[in-house]
This record gives sequence, C-alpha cells and structure tokens, in this order.
Amino acid sequence: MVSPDTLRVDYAGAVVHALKQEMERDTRVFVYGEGINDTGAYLNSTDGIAARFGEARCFDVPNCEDALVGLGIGSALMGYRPVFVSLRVDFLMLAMNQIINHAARWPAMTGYQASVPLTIRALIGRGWGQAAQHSGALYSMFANVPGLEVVLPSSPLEGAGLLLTALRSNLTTIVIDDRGVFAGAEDVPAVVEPIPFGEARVARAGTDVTFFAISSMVSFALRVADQVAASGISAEVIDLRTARPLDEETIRSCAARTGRVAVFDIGWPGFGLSAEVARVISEASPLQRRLLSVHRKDEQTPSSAFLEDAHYPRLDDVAQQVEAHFS
Amino acid sequence: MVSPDTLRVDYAGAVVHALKQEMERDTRVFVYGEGINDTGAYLNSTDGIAARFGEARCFDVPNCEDALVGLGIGSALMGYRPVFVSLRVDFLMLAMNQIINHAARWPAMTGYQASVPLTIRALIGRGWGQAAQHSGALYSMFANVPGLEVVLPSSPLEGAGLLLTALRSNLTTIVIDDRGVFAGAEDVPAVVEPIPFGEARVARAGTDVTFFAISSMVSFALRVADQVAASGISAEVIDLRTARPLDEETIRSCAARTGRVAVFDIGWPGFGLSAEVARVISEASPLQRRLLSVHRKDEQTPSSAFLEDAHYPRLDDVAQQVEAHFS
Amino acid sequence: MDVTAEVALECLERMVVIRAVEEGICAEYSNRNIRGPVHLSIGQEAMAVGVLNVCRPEDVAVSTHRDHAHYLAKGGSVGAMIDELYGLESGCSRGYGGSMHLFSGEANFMGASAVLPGSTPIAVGLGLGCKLDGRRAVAVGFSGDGASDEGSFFEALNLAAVLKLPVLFVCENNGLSTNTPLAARQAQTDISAKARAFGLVAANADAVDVFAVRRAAAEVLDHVRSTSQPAVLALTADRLCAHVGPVSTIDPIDTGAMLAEAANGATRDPIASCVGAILRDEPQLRGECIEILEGVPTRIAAEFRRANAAFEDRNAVAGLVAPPPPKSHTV
Amino acid sequence: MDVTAEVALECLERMVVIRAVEEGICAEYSNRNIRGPVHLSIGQEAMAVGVLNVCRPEDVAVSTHRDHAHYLAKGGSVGAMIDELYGLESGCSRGYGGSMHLFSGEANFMGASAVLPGSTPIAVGLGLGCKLDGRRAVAVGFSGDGASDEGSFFEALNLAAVLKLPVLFVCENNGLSTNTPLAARQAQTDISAKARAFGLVAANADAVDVFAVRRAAAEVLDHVRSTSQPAVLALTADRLCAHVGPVSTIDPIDTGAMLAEAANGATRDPIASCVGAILRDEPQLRGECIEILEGVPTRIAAEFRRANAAFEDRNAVAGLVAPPPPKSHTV
Ligand SMILES: Cc1ncc(C[n+]2csc(CCOP(=O)(O)OP(=O)(O)O)c2C)c(N)n1
Ligand SMILES: Cc1ncc(C[n+]2csc(CCOP(=O)(O)OP(=O)(O)O)c2C)c(N)n1
Ligand SMILES: [Mg+2]
Ligand SMILES: [Mg+2]
Repeated sequence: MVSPDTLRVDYAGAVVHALKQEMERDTRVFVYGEGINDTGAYLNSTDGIAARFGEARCFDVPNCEDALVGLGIGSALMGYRPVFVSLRVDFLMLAMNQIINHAARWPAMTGYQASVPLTIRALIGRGWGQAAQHSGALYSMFANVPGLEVVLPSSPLEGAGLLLTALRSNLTTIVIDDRGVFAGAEDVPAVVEPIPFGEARVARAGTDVTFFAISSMVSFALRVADQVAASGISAEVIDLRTARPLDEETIRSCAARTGRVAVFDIGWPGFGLSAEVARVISEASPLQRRLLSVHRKDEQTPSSAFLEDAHYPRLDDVAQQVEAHFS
Repeated sequence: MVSPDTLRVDYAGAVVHALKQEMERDTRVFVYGEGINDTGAYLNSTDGIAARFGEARCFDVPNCEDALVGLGIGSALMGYRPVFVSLRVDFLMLAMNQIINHAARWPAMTGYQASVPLTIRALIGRGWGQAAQHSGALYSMFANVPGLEVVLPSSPLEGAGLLLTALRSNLTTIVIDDRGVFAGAEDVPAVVEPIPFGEARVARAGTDVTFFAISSMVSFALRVADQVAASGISAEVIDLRTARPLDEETIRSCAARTGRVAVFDIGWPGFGLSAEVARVISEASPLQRRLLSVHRKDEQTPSSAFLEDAHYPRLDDVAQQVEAHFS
Repeated sequence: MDVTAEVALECLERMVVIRAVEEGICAEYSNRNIRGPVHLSIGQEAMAVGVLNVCRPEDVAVSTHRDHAHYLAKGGSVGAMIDELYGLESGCSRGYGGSMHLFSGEANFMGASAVLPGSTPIAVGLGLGCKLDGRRAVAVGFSGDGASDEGSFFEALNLAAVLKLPVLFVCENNGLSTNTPLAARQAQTDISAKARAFGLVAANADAVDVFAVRRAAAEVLDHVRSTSQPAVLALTADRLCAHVGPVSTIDPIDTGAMLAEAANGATRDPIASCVGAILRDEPQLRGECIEILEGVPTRIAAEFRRANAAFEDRNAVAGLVAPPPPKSHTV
Repeated sequence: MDVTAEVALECLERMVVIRAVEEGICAEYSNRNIRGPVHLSIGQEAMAVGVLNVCRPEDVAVSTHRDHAHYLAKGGSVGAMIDELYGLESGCSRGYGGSMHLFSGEANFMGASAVLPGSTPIAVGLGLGCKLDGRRAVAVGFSGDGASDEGSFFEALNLAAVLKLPVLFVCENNGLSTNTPLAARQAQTDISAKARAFGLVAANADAVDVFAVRRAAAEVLDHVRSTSQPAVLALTADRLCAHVGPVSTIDPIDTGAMLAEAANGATRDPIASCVGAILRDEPQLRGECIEILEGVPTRIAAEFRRANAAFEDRNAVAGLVAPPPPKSHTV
C-alpha cells in the first residue's frame, strides 16, 4: 500500500525525486552530464529533470571531464550548487586534477574563505561483462582526501536522503551509485529529509557479530545475515553510508559490543574500507576475533561471466566464511 | 671511509647511479620528464643522464601528463622500459586516466597477454611552504589499485635498489620520492643490487613495540625510537618499503611478537597506511594494545611555516604519545 | 576504383566479415549467452577496412570501445573474437576483455580502451616504440569524434608532433557521441582544421566509400612513414546502429537486396557502396561479390554456433544464471 | 597613448606596485622569514595591468602559480599579500595559501592554482556563474604558455564556446615553461590560431606595452561582454626573472636609470616602456612619474618591515627554526 505521503520508487526514481525537490527549493542547483537528456540516461536517474526545469538547469555537455569539474568548481565558487553526473566513476579519473588538486583544496588554499559546494554523482557498472574499465569501485581514493565527502547509498530511501545532504553541503561531495542498488523499489517520503553524513544506520539488529557494509553490499550483507541466522549466528548489519566522514563512533561501539566484525566492501581490499574500519577499531580497542573482509577479488574486473562470477563475492561462500570465522 | 666498492651519495645521486647502471645494461630503458635536462631538475635526481646516454634516452617533453603516461604505456607495450619523472605526485592527478584506467588495467584487459613495464617517479614537495597543491602524499590511491606497484624508498641505498627493481618489473610501478629523503648521504654499492618488492626491512631492532614506517617517516621513526629508548622502551623500526605489494607476513609476525604497533605514515590517516596495516593485523590476530597512527593532520597542507609546523608530526609530540601509549 | 580486383574483393570481403560478425551478435544477443555491452560498427566498416588495408602487418593498431571492425580488419581471428564475446578461455583476450577489449598480439592489434580518449595517447607511445625499433612501422590510433572533445586527445597530437613520431590518428566521425551530435559538443567541428592548428598534416575522406578511405589513408600513411611525422585522417560516415547494444538500423545482409542497394548512388551503407563501385567498374566480378555476400555470413554463423555450444558446455559446469538483461544499454 | 593621463598614471602606478612588491621579496627572501616558493612576474607586469585595468570590479579573475601581478592588478590589498608571504593570519589567504594561492573575495580575485592548467577550467565555471548571475560580469582566466601544452586547457576553451560563456582567457606567453622554450613543447606555437580552430575569437598583443595590452583587452572584453562568447587574448613578453625563486635579471627600480631606460625604444621592461610612452606624449607628467617611481617602493618597503616584524613577534612565540633554504628553487 502506498500512502499519500510516500512514493514507491526505485533508486533512479528516488534520486530524481530528491533532485526535483531541491531544485524547486533552491534555484542555485543545476545538473549537467554527457548525454544527460538522452532517453534512459544514467539508468533513468536524470529522467524528467530537463522537462521540469528546462535545459538551462539540466544540460548536455561535451566529453571533457576535467573541464566539466572545473565548470562545477568555478560556478560553485560563485555561489551556485552544481551537480555533475558521470556515467562511470572510472571516467572521473580524467578529472582528478580538478577533483583532488582543486575542488578538495581550494577552500584550504584560500584559508577557508571560499567553498566549493559541488556534487558529483558517479555510477559503478557492476556486472554484465562491463570489464575492467567500466566497473571500478574507485571511491577509496576520494575517501583518503580531506576536503571531500564520499557517499555510498544502499537503497532508494538512502539515495534520496543522502543526495539531499550532498546538495546542501558546502564541500565537494562524491556520490557513488553502484548499479547493484538500482533494482529494487522502496517507499520514499513525498517530502525527503536530508540524512546527515557520518551517521551510520542499523540496517538489521543482531548480537553476535557486526557487519559493516556500504552501497550494494548492504543488501548483500543482509542476505548473508539471514543465511547465517539459520546457523544461530545473530548478525547486526550497519550501513555506514559515508566513507568520508566515517561514523567512527558507531564503528567503535559496535565493535566493542560484539567484538566480532566483518566488513562488506564493494571495492578491493588494500587501502579500502576494511582497512579503514580496522584502523578505527584498532586505534580504540582490540577485537575478540579476527576481522573478516568481504570484497571483490584483488584484480581488475574480468569481462567473462565465468570470471566475473569468481570476481565478486558469492553469497554462499561468504555465509560459509562467516560461519567458520565467528561460530 | 669510502671503500672502492661503494660510493657515498645522497638520494639524488643514488637514483642517478642506479639509473645509469640499468640504462647501461638494458638499452630499452629511457627517461623523460618536463624540464628533465634543466640544471638541478628533480632535485638533481636526473643529473648527467642525458650527458651520458644522449638526449634520445633522456628527453624533455611538453606539459601533458596524461599523454606522457600514454607515451610510456604504448612504448612499454612495444617492449621498452620507459621511466616518466614527475616533479610532484600531485601532477600525476592529470594522468590518472592513463595510470588507473590504462596502465593498471591493460594487462587484465588483454587476459594478461600484454604487460606495461613502465616506471613513474614522482616527488612530494614536503615543507618550505609548498602548500596544498605541491605537498600531497598521494600514494594510497595507487596502492588501492591492483596492477600497480607502489614504492616509497627511505634512503639513498633503498632508493637505488628499489628503483632497480622497478626498472626490471613488468608491472607499472610508481616510485614516490619524498623531499624528506633527499638530504642525507649514504654508502651505496658501486654495483647496485635490486631490492625485491614486498619484503620489509628491519631498520632498527627492538623488543617492546614495532614501528612500521615508510619513506621519510623511517628516519623519523628511528629518531622517535632513539628518544623513547631513554624511557626504557625498545622499539623496532620496520621499513615497509612498498605499499603494494605489502609485506603482510612481516607485519603479522612483528605485530604478533610485540603486540604493540605504531604506524608512521607520510600521508593522511583515512584509507591510508595505518588503515592498511591495521587490516592486515586485524585479519590475523588481535593486538595487545591500541594501534597508534602517526600521520600528517587530516587537512590539506597549509603554506605558512607556523601552520605547516602543526600540520606534520613533531618529534617530541610523537615520542610523548608513544610513551603514553605503550609504557 | 583505383585498386586491383584482388584488393577490391579483399576490402569487400573484410567488410562483409565485420558486418556478418555484428549481425551474428544481433541475432544471438537475446539468448543472453553473450553477456556484455557491444558497440557495433555497422555503417562504419569502410573506415577500419580502408585504412588497415593499406597498412603493413608490422604496423601496430589500437582502438576504442567500438573495436570489432579494427580488430577484424587488422587481421584478428574471427573465431577467437567470437569466443571472447562468449567469455571463453579461448577468446582473443582469454575472456578477460570482452567486446570492448579485443587483443591480438599476432596481428599487432595492441588492444582497445573503452575510456575516452585513452587509446590515443597510447598510440603515441606505440609510435615511439615503432621509431625506436627502427623498422619503419607506423602506429595507428583509432578514435571517434567524441574522443576529440577530450583534452588529452590534443595532448597526444601535439606530443607526437613534437617528438616526430610515426603515428596515424584516424578520427572516425560518425557525428555522434552516444546520441549527442558533434555540433552540440564542439564550437568548431572541423577536426582536421584543429589538427593543422596543432601542426599536423590532416586529410579527410568520406567513409561510405572504402576506396576513398583507402586512397586517403595511403597518402597520409606514406607521409607518416617517410617523414616520421604524425598525421590525422578524419573520416565521416553514419552509424547505422545504436550506440550500444545489438540494434542495427538496417537489414541483415541479403544478397538480392544488397545488389539492388548497390545501384543506389545515395546509399550510406559502405558495403552496398563497395559492391556498387565494383560492379560499375568490373561487372565481371559479380560472381565473386555474390560468393562473398553469401559465403561469409554462412561461415560466420557457424562460428557463432560453435562458440555458443562451447558456452553452453562451459556453463553446464558453471551453472550461471544470466542476470536480467540491462534495462538500458547505455555505456 | 590612447588613454587619459589619469589612466596612464594608474597603469604605471599599478605596475610599479607589482614590481616593488617583488623587489621587496628579492630583498627579504634571504632572511628566510618568507618561507615558500615565489614566482615573480618581473617583466610581465603589463599583462596583468593592461587587462585588469579595463575590467570592472565585478568581473572575477583566477590565476596561476605566478599570481602576484594578477592579485595586485585586480585590486588585492598589498599589505594582506605581504602578510600572506610571511605566513601570518592577517594574510589574504590567512596564511594557508602563500605566494601561489593569493585570494581576495572583496576584489573578486577568486584564487590561483599552482597546478597546470587548473585555473583555466575553473574560469569557465566562473563564467557560467557570471552568466547565471545576469550581471554582465566577465570571468578572466590567466594562464601561461606552458598551460597551453595541457589538454584540459583546450577542453576549457571548447566548453566555454559551446556553452557561450563570458570568459576571457588571457594566455601570458613568456616563451618558457620553467626553462623549456615554447617551440620545444608545441609543434605549432601560435596559440591564437589554435583558439580560432576551436571556434573562439582571439587577439594578440605585445605586452611590453601596457597600453597595447589595454587596447587589445578592451576590444576582446567588449566582444565577450556583449556576446557572452569567450575569447582568447595572447600576450607576449619576457620573464625578466628566474622561473621560481627571488631572482630578478634586472636591477631594482632606480628613478634615474628608469628614466634613461625609458628612452630606449628596444627596452623589454614594461615599466620603462610605459614611462617612455607617457613622457613622449605627455611630458608634463614627468613629476607624477617620478613620484610613483620613488614613492611606491618606499611605501612598500615599509609594508615589508611591518610584516617582517609581525613575523618575528609571532615566531618569538612559535620558535620555529627556518629549515635550510631549498637546494634548488624548482617548483
Ligand atoms: C572519459 C569517458 N567519458 C565518457 C564515456 C562514455 N562513452 C562511451 S562511448 C561514448 C561515445 C564516444 O563517442 P565517439 O568517440 O564519437 O565514439 P563512437 O561511439 O561514436 O564510435 C561515450 C561518451 C567514456 N567511455 N569515457
Ligand atoms: C600539471 C603540472 N605540471 C607541471 C608543473 C610544474 N610547473 C610549475 S610552473 C611550470 C611552468 C609553467 O609554464 P607557464 O604556464 O608558461 O607559466 P610561467 O611559469 O611561464 O608563467 C611548470 C611546468 C605544474 N605546476 N603542474
Ligand atoms: Mg562518434
Ligand atoms: Mg611561460
């Protein structure tokens, strides 16, 4: 049943919904991206924006990612709130000079007199043979860098609320949209509320072990939790939501309570989320058990369905690992 | 006393020495960089290469970092062993499309039929008011990425041996030269031997606590170790040498032995070296004590001498922290 | 036609091979055993074939997301490519690359990048390798007009010119990047004029006519090879298919229809155009043309059947369920 | 001279301010209280002054590592800049930026990037902001010739042209990137020709003559402002100083010597050239010229003394020992 106060939408619908709400409220917000007004562009996550607000506020641009981020930085310095949409996070590699050396640093360079309220949304093309160059979960490199915020929504509801916060933030925010979160639908309030950054969410209560997850790995962790519940393991699932700022307090308190931790990451293990969670915990207090890291293989994504299947974590394998590790 | 079998050289001299040795042995090696044949270029670390091997093997190039890495990748695919020198690691942000999406991925994309034996040296301009854009210790983002090797030499001897390995490696290797390692001189063998990647080095023996360090933080850690020795703390100092591959075995065994660990990093804390070391340890066995992370402040580098002083870790502060933490 | 009958038929045959492979993809894709994004070159076959027909085997080439035609025209194995599409270990990239990352060491096809304008700077490095090798080989870098929106494209042109490297940059202008027209992306759309402003020699050709492409390519290649200076060849044609996905806007090859279309002076189909040119100048080659138009698709269909069966066998062990086809083919 | 006496003296005064500040840096640097790399614009002052003299206060500007002249010509406070060099909290960037990252919100000087060609794409965004504001303001992006080696420079030009944004790209061609000449870096060195190939209006001026710069700038600015289309202004002059570090290749301002040099038609010093032009056309302004040449350096020297004392006071608390000066000034 859909109540009048909510809409049942998928992730793309939720993003569009939040964007429209904010564009209505704040005329400084505008959106741009390569082919943004194409039918079905960005997995439908920009549908109808141009129709509603006109192409002046939702415009197509040439393929020039570095200049496009510069476009955002410059207009943000003038008080606007640009949203750049990138079809793949991999394509942001062309804009790293603007993102790392400029967007993240300009505030510091001016003694924090200037700010760069830019939002960058970037998709991860997980699955369907996208191969090495279209499936990168390249977000740790942003999370390493002070001056940026890195957001990894796990569902339509999360996508809407976190995007709203990004649009209102005075820092440059990278919102990572994993193809894995686009499938299901969820009820989203007609009037979206912003979700504060750096506040994790309990996605499932549990007592024996804590699963810290982000993005599409939240639903994966929930499925693992259901599966191991059958073997008597009660897993709590924490959606960390943002990799920077990270909710260190929740990480520490959950880890202290259960003493057993697994991290579910969309990326590679080295210098990634499990590492960061391990640091936060290790700086506070020792774990009772060894930490379990769940992540894609430490290799560049292969194309073949057979190899891809072995590249990403598999539900049964992980459930078994969890049981072996924590029971 | 300099024996005939060794040379007393600073870091720049050691790098030049190793490079010359390899260029003599392997005619496929060549070097290029912006202003590379300028007097004093790259803190003297390319001095005399052109004079010895000619400008065909040591050439100046336009300012176009992305194309310059492409130049390296293409020639590496043809069997050459190019060395691209970048004046700052920050400037590599312009080349991230070539480094991350291409150099690191091309082997995988071809089913590991092709390889990209490219070496990239990049300096970190630590200190002297270099400010946010010229002092970045941007290496964690490379260490996150399979297909790359990330090397952080701590001294002339290390610089020579590790560079030699980079030149002979079939992967793309990023060698990070921190301005902090350029000052002192050391005896380097007349015939340099390669230092294998992924094998840490005991820089100082000790029994109570393990300091894992890299790059310029190795000498810093050694000084802290000397200082806390006075308070009866015996610290061992491990030079990790390479962030990818990382010597996980040594990290685990040292951590298991002393149970007390501090990590000395040149970069920021989040998704950085302390995080990665914490992951490696946490996946193996709990520490006895909380992990101590020593790192620059989690902010973009300020220019002012006063602010810079507060930005980088200070010897006395860290020695005190170590004492409070581990004794 | 300024080519021998042999060359003319060689060009036709190569284009039909490319078309037939891509028609095979269109036919087989809905079975969901080919699992990955595919960018077809239907309508653009003459670009790859015209250029690579005048290249030497030792010349090296590098391509983009739309790499099927380049791989096949450079001499990459048809079977190994089809295996690659099915994700088999026998694929030309051992199953790691897929449609966007074909590779053939033997054919000196060095690979393909699906990130703009990634292979263009790499072509410069290949050119440096060729020069250092001293074998007078040339590096050919294919790119689309969309890649020339990117700054690094011009870095590559300048770098090759400054270092005097034997690189032929082939810019395949189909007027579109995904679905955004060139004129909406570039204030000045003449890519050759830009190349000249950067100090490179540049030539244009209409790539509906494979022999026009071949002629223009021969000329710039000669310049590149003899002077060790880079050049740009800008080619125009229509993409007679969707940007991505198994969608052709023209009918599969049918010999009768093709022979009829061949007489149409305004055709935008380079295969029809090629057949038309051959039949106009050398009507006695009609039989050979028909043999190509009928024989090639048949042989290639057999390759698909073989690879599909191999996929089924492999999956009988692996037991993978195909995910729902992606909602949108956007890449 | 095609300007009023008032404007002429305004331009002279601004150039002398810039020169005097940089001579102050040269004089004070060896005391090691100014701790950071410095890129001087000695010899290039007329570029900043000629352009910004015809800009409006509401126009916004953005610069590079060599930003002193732009900041000062845009109206940034002299004292706040000198404080910034000394790393004081009262600095224009509160001590965070240093020489390479001057900032003045009041003067609409939006900052400076020390990574090539970083501020150029940002200028495009500033231009978009200007357009959205609807105030007919223009964004001015300064860059060096070295920045135009970089691909993103051309992305920025194209993007501004496609989106029709009011951006003036000022390319300061001193013929060098660090010490590498332009001709060694670009196969075709005419930046205006490149800009035109990208569809932009472009003009050139010899920037030894501040009034020639001003004239050319007025013309292109008018175009930019009235059409909301970008333009490129390419300026040439010599860098009469080292790339980085407190090294001038000409003597500090000395009124007598400057008046003598002013008569030298071949001078490459834009200040001497400006004085020469004024005295030729308006000899009655000799007194005002002398007052500027003598008065400005005196006032600025006092600012250095003040800031140096503030540094010493601050360091009496902080107790920092200056590190050995860097072996090389390379940036
Ligand atoms: C850096 C980057 N930006 C965007 C894309 C998404 N993309 C894939 S193909 C394509 C169109 C490229 O157009 P063009 O270069 O003309 O090649 P065509 O598809 O027309 O052959 C785009 C924009 C990409 N692959 N890389
Ligand atoms: C991306 C990048 N590469 C290299 C450098 C090093 N660098 C600093 S200034 C400079 C020279 C730039 O020349 P130009 O743009 O002409 O400016 P100029 O110094 O002549 O004013 C170089 C190469 C840099 N800052 N950024
Ligand atoms: Mg195209
Ligand atoms: Mg210059």
